[in-house]
Amino acid sequence: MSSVWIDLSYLVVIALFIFGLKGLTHPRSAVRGNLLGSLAMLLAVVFTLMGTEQFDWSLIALGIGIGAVAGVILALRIQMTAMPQLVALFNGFGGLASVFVAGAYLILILKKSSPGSDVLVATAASGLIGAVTFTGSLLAFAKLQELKFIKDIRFPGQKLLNLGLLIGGIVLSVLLVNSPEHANLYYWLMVVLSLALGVFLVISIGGADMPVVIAMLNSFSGLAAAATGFVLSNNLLIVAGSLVGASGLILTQIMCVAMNRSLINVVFGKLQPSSGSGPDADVVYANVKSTSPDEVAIQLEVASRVVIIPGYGMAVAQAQHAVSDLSDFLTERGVIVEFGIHPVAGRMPGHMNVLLAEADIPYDQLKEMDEINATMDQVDVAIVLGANDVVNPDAANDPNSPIAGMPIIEAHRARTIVVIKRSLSPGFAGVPNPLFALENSFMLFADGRQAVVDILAALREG
Amino acid sequence: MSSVWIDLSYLVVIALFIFGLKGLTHPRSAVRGNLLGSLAMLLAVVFTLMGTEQFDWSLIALGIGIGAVAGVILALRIQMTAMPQLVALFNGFGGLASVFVAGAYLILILKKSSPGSDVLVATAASGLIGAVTFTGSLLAFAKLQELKFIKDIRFPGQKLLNLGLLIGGIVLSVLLVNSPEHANLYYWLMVVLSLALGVFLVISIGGADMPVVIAMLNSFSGLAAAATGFVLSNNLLIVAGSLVGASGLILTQIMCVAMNRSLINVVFGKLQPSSGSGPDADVVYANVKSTSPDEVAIQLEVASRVVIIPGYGMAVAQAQHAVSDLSDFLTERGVIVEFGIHPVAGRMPGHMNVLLAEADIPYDQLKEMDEINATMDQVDVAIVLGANDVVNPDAANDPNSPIAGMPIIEAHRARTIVVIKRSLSPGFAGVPNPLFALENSFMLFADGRQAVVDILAALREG
Amino acid sequence: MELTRLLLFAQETVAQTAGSESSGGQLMLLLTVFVLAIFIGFEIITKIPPTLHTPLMSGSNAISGISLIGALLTALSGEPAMSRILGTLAIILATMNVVGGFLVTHRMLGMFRKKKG
Amino acid sequence: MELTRLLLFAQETVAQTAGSESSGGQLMLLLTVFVLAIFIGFEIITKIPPTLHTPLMSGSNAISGISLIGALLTALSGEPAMSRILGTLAIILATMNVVGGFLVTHRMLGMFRKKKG
Ligand SMILES: NC(=O)c1ccc[n+]([C@@H]2O[C@H](COP(=O)([O-])OP(=O)(O)OC[C@H]3O[C@@H](n4cnc5c(N)ncnc54)[C@H](OP(=O)(O)O)[C@@H]3O)[C@@H](O)[C@H]2O)c1
Ligand SMILES: NC(=O)c1ccc[n+]([C@@H]2O[C@H](COP(=O)([O-])OP(=O)(O)OC[C@H]3O[C@@H](n4cnc5c(N)ncnc54)[C@H](OP(=O)(O)O)[C@@H]3O)[C@@H](O)[C@H]2O)c1
Repeated sequence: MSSVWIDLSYLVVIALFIFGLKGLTHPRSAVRGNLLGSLAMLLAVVFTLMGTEQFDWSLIALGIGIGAVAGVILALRIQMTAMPQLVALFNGFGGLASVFVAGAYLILILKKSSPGSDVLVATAASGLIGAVTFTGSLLAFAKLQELKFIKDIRFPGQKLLNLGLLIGGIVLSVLLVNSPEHANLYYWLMVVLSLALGVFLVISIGGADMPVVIAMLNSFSGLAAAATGFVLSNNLLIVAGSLVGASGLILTQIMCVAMNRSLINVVFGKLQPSSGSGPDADVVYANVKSTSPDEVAIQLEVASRVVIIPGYGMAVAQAQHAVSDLSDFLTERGVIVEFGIHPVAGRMPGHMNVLLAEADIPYDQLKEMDEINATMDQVDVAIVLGANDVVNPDAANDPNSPIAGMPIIEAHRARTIVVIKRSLSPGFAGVPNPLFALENSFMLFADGRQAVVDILAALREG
Repeated sequence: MSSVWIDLSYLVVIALFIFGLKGLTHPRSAVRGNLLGSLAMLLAVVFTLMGTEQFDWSLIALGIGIGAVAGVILALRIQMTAMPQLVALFNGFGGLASVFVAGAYLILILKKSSPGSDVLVATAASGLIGAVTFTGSLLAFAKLQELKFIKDIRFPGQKLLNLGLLIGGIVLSVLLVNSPEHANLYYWLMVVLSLALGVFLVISIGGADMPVVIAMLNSFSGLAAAATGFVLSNNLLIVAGSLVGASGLILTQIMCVAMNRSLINVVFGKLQPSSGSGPDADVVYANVKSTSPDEVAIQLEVASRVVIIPGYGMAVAQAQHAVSDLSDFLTERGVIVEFGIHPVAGRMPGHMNVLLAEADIPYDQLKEMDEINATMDQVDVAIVLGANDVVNPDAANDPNSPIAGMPIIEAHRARTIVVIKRSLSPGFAGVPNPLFALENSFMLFADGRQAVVDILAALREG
Repeated sequence: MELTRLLLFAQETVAQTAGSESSGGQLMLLLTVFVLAIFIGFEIITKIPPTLHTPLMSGSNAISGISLIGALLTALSGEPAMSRILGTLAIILATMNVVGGFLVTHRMLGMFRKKKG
Repeated sequence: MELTRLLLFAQETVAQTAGSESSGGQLMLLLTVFVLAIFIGFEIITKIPPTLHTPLMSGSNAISGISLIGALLTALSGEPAMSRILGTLAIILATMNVVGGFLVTHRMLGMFRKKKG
């Protein structure tokens, strides 16, 4: 196929990528958007291969074969709940691929001619960003997977070290551009520094902030691909890469806003520790009442309107199927059961939606925050299932709270509140929750799944 | 200044143009958007001039001087109501500029070397589109200005002639690309054909459809500029040109939808003539009652809520200042006076808003269609001032009407309707209006301005 | 349809100018720039209130006067006299389009400002 | 800030590679393409519901596996052995990113489909 047609087909591929990304931003078109994106990628590969006259099928086929099989296995075997870490892993692979492509191309052109400094700068950028993306993503994966040997590590001078590594990387980049005769050496040295930078950048960030970090690293991997595009003077790589780079950046920003934090704060700061200036837990929790599954069952028996507010604890306890049974049981008895979904409940955006959808909870029972808050006054029983920060009234009442300003699901406005969690220990933000000590609040201390199963059993008996 | 910096400053200019265009789409940012756009243009000129070492100031200064002075004079002296035609005129100039630039560059490169066929294709496209834009826009100007010697001309075989001219232009373009030795000749021949095409394309379109035509020609002039960009391999021209090309196309589409017509219908079709299949005017108007300014004044004296629905007739009669006085008078008397603005009332989008703003009518008295319709039942007197189609209930009731489906301002739901126009002759769509014959409708046959002045005088006396 | 015609055109030529271009080739990049800018144009003008149609039209019309830059470039490039004359004429026309266009848009938008009652 | 750094970088080199480029120069065009694509990216991801954050992240992550094309191009260009090996490794990694990414996004989106009660 003449390279002219490849050029033009690349234009089509670019348009498909844009339409695909556009599709992913609306619930109704998301599936089609994703398919368009994958079609675009397939076409890009086919056209690229058609563009080269003679090539060694074996290596290409081997590479694509191994990669595809591994990708399919990983994607199909992963648990729904483990998807964020898988995305992180894939993202890391993409970053490393950019490192290798830039490195390989560097060897190639150094053999042939002395490359222009623009190409060298792009190569360095590709390697640097790609390497940071790789180790950063791997660490994000490890943290989300809760691998034992990984801890949140903070040490004095960490920011300084990071700055040093970054400067080192940039200095090596400059050397690389200025003395192409040693370019290979400088390149791989720079990659090593950048790998370290990726590690130290992410190691101090708490597991719960990982979704934001992944969005950021995703943006990086896009920029790395764009840089590779500059290396190869390839318009397709530049466009697709910068699309991802820009949208990742915006997404990071949007997620930070939803959590009411700044990006700087996520990457460098730590959330207020629980011992901080906030209210004292002992004082707040002076009047907490606890309850039992049987008592909750009795309350539910006389209720006509129930709202279930799931949080991270439901994910930990894998209570979604049990809660689905409970909801079905109550619905059959004529009780109106709704779920109040907070946008940042859990540890990834849409976490609750995914879990509840997995348990086949009808879509129209899931209500967004504003919708559920509008009817909260008519609710007889609000069951807070492993949620904490997202129902903390202090977010609205206490301007000094670390979560001040975050909109919450106003469970406290329900007639009775039942809170299911294992202890009085705090949630992600590390602050005590006055909701638990309200007059009409009752704590059911138990694992989320077990508690729900027990309540259902009591209901069936009663 | 080194050309590298010019390159980079071009990128800034491109970004400014994008932000400028974006600004123009929201009421609050529109003024800033327009300023950003003009800043971008200024920078583009400055950077371009800085990029050339030695050049003949005199000609450049002369050109820019003449152009700027003429532009300023035209822009400042024009009446608010004549703005659409001025825009058409400017648009035509832009098109002709593209023709000249491509022609000049053609002479230039033919002297120096034999140009690639891509450049020649771009040159031809630039000339063709530019020339159509030029004469098309001039004709649109003439029609809107209602110049005496211009008529809507339709003759049999007109479409065939247009097709022939287009094919002729394309054939000449192909010749131009294939035999560069005669390129100049072919180019100017093609320009002549295209000039004729522009004339015959627009000459059959009614003056009232001109806003759509102007939007379309505006899109063309953008595409012509983009084509010039391909001729000169200039990224700035391509980006700015295609921005305008694409947005103009969308705007054309949006305007067609607002008027409930298709683009094909605007360019080639004609609206149903009044003698068509629609209801017969004599039948519809059998029971029309006419009224006098004094009677209207009496009705207004007892009204507590008045809506004024202006249309094209208000623009023709220049009645905006008179109506402003009337509105002030009534408001002082404690009457609630509102204006119901239909999106396509008049002959250009926003026509009524511009006129009423010119007459200093407070912004919050102007209500959009949906808003005014919501309160129409409580209205005591609806004054239809030179509007016709936009208050025609047949749009909703008669599916065969040429304006079927167009949303209207539902004046017929008011308690009393006063229609001010000179006769029973139809409006733009050429259909009779059953509103005029309603039980509670009264016609005040007079020039719009005079009628309002008389009503006000009667009110002052009474 | 103007657009597709232009694209078809371009495609033809690309096919004619032998297979010497790579995906980083200049024409290819110009086309990419063209396509991307079209996308941005479409993306930006999605929902725009009717009141702003006329100012948008006149503002974007002023932007299309960007051919002024083309006019400058040809007028600047000296020699043959004919091409300089054409260039200068183009400068006059394009400047009118630009200056007049932005100014008239500004005036128009001034009318839309909120006024006190 | 990553972005501005990159841009500054680019700017530097442009300055280094002497004044031989015109505004139609290749690097310039590549930069234009970059800037326009960034605009499109920003323009597209304006208002997106939180529920779609995770699928969007994973879908766009799959798109960033476009470096697969770069990997193919280097692996295809033959010789030195070292660069072919790196290229092939890059192919494996990028393919995993692409195939796995799109597939996992598809599965995820499947969960969001409306279900009967
Ligand atoms: N969604 C996102 O994208 C995202 C991303 C990053 C951070 N965040 C943050 O995460 C927080 C989410 O709020 P949230 O209310 O969902 O969670 P949370 O505030 O972190 O609280 C979770 C609660 O679940 C309980 N829990 C843990 N395991 C449990 C089990 N097996 N059974 C029952 N309960 C269990 C814990 O209490 P016990 O230990 O006493 O049981 C804990 O208090 C917000 O602060 C948000 O900003 C969200
Ligand atoms: N706004 C736009 O962008 C745009 C663009 C193109 C087309 N259009 C079309 O234009 C029409 C606009 O509707 P419209 O209701 O505003 O106008 P219209 O339907 O055209 O009716 C205007 C009426 O004003 C009367 N009139 C004319 N001169 C007058 C004067 N000096 N004093 C008093 N009355 C006078 C005419 O009746 P007499 O002759 O009896 O006085 C005529 O019936 C729609 O069909 C729309 O689709 C709008």
